[in-house]
Amino acid sequence: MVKEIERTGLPVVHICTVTPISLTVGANRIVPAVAIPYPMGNPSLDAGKQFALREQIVRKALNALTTEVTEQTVFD
Amino acid sequence: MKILIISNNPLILRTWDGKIPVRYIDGSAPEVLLAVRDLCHLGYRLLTHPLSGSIKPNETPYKSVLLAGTCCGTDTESILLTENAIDVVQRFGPIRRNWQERELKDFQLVDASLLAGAAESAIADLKEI
Amino acid sequence: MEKLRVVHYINQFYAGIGGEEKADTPAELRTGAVGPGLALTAQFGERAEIVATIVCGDSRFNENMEETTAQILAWVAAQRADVLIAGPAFNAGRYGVACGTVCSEVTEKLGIPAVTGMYVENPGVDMYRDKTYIISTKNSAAGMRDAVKKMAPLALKLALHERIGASVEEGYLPRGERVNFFEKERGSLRAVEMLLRKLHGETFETEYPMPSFDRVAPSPALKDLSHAKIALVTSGGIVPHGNPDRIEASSASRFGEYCIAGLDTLQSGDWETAHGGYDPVYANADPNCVLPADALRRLEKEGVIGKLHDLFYSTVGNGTAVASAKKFAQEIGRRLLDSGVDAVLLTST
Amino acid sequence: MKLELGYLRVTDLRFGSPSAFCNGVLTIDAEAVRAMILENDKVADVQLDIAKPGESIRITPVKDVIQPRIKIEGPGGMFPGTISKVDTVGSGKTYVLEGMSVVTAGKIVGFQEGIIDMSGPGADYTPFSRLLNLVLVITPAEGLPQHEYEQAVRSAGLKTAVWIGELARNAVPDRSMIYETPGIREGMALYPDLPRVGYVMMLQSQGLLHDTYVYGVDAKRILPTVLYPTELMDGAIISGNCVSACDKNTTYHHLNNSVIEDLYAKHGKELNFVGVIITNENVYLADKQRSSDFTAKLCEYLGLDGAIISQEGFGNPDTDLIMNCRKIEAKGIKTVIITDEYAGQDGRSQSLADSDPAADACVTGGNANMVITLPPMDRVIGTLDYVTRIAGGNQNSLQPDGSIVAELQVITGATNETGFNRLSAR
Repeated sequence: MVKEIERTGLPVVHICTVTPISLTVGANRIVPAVAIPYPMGNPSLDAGKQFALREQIVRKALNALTTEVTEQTVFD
Repeated sequence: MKILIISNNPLILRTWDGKIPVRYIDGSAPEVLLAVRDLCHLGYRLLTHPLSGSIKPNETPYKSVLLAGTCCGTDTESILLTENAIDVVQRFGPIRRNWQERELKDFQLVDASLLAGAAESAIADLKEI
Repeated sequence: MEKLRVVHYINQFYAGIGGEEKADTPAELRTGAVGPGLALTAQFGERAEIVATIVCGDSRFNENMEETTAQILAWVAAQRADVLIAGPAFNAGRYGVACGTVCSEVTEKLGIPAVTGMYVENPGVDMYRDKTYIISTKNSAAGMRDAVKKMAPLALKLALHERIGASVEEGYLPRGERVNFFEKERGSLRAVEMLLRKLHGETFETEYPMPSFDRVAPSPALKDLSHAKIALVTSGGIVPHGNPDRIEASSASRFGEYCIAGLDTLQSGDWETAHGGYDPVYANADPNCVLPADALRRLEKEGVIGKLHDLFYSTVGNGTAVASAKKFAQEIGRRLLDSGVDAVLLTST
Repeated sequence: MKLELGYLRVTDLRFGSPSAFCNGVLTIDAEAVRAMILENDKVADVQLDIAKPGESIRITPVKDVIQPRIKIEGPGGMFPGTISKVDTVGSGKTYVLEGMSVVTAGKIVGFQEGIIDMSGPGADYTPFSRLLNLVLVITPAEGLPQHEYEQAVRSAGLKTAVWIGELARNAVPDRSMIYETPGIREGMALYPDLPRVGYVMMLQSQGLLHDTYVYGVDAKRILPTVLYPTELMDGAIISGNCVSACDKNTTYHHLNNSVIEDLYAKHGKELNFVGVIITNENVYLADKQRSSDFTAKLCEYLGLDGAIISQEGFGNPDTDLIMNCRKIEAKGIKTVIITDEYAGQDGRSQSLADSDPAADACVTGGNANMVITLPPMDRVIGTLDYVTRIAGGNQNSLQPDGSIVAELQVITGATNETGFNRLSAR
């Protein structure tokens, strides 16, 4: 899916838990997420901290979108 | 390491119940694979290949897979293998004939035997640890 | 036996009308063979004849594709053609596209088989190789003789609905369709000879090219985030409560488009996950965990991004490239592009 | 290790008494063979039949095909560890009865497959249509479990092949071939300028009805190891495989392995054929990893420049194939793989269950899903009862006129993955 959307020429960042899958399906900008049932949260944290964590991941993703890449890149 | 069999094969249930936990799926082989995929996401890893046997996925109605619980997160190799197996099974399409009881029994037997070899290896591995 | 009826499509250049300056020549129907059709006729002998030739300028065709194609289809039907031949177009891009279009349309709409010829790098090849037969040619008209020698026999076989052999036997470019045939040597000898060539660094041709790990070049980065419109897409199955579009719980065959205009966060209860695979408790308790609408809204208010797109797209994916997923992902891409989105955040569980 | 194969062409096969091999004519006392097979109390009955090339005969369901051979000189006997004692074979002299085979048939499981047509379009796809076939249709004792039935059929076929071979002990071969593979040190010195090439042979070993035996050992239990190529010619490897008719390696394929023959043909001229590495195709993932690691390690250890990898079966063996290929290539050793395809009836699906860019040199035995119509035959050896149930067949496979519409995968040996046939696909 990532690939088909990127084919339109829009930059796409893939936020996912299993980065090897993302590499397999051909995403070019990849940001690792937290864990499977809750990629951008962590139920062991309180709501405020969860939000901060999420915002951090989203900021990382936005940063990836503004970064030129020539090959598949994982933004750790 | 805890091991687990996912299967829709009644013979597996009869053979292994009480020895290795069996999660019995009352459904098709693709449904077994989906259950396997989900468990892999929840921290299990494959011990056997999800495309066991050379009987084609649009022939045999049975599927049994041996899994182990992992201690450390998800095993991406297992997820990829299972996803790929689901893809292959979808490509072959559904079973297009009505098997008779005797043939179903034979399919059960072959499926169970494919798993048995692996289960013995897994139990041996467990003992050595 | 009556001769088979062939209709031939060529461009203005091969009809002798002129080069680029005449590329806007409108489509016309001529009786009998013209230009390369004479070489084809020689190949056919007594078995077939070119009853009509359709000539059209390359620019004309590509700029008025629908109406020109409709006109051509009408002519081909009226001629009661047994087979259509187009080109060969060699490495001419627009001519290749025209030949590919005419061939695939004639086959699809009229049920008449068709064959064309192109150089492997002609852009028409990738567009039409799975929809028609494209004989592999050299990259210039110097390859006319060879091309015609392969196109004519294949056209006859197609016209007679005979079994078509594998690509290497007939000379067409592989159509993404595996065809069995008997090689001259047994497989083991072919393997040994292939290995020797590989060991000596010589070129060799694999009999089964591994499915290409199709890659899309990375799109250019966003220049100005603070004015960019960012859209959210997820394969984590976030849907309005009750899953109104009935997105399937695994490997979904459809997607949903939902509005989040004015929402600061995705409230639990209003939104949930359709994903059947994993434990849905967390995603249902806080849908933002899967679709980070709350964080993006905050960043929109802070001016970090220009705008969060009002619509988001959701499906249940399994990561791997499945044909149906490909289709609807193209549709999502098109809608995003049409609504002026600048960049996409795609989340997967 | 050096083995001389003496070829005796069988020009005709007939029943009669006494049994004899004389001037190319093989006469078989059917009662004597019957009595030998019936010594096994697991066999209730056996029917013997002869099928010749060009006859309107369909044999089904076929289990194995075996070529009669007899060991004349050198240690051990045919099929070591199974029929003969477990001595290492592959040296001395062995006679081959060319142009014939023993075909075993019997319905071991309900969905059993395997068709050999002796004429018509189906005959083009199986190499066994070109042989004089002695067919054994074996009925098991009541209530015999499938794995014991398989064993009984396997043993009956091998015993019969050896028994026939014995008839030729004093015959004079029409022609001889000498196959020789030296030890590593000598081989290295002999052809220093030729590329060192090995053969990685994957053996079906997943479990019941998917078995192969190496010197009598279930291949599931082996670690990859090295054999002299001539060991296979004396029956070191036999088939216990009942599934996937089109791409199972019968015992006949093991005895006459075509990769080995073609590598020997260029040995000392264009390449240096070092030896055979056998490995398995297990279901257990740890075994897959271990076996592919060992295989790649052995290739490296033998100092190979290149390797040909052959496969057996479809599905998870594709994973073994790709793992072997990838790991051997990663050692800097060039590979060519031999496989077959399941690209769907329309040929438009992906052919293999696994793939990797490292597998850039592939030979294919064709698309096993191709649909073929097999016209009715005058005579059926075995039974057509199961034709609707064989792999690649379906409810409508058996037409009212007796013809069969099914996928190529029903035909024994049709898309063989040791490169035995000319069939290919593009």
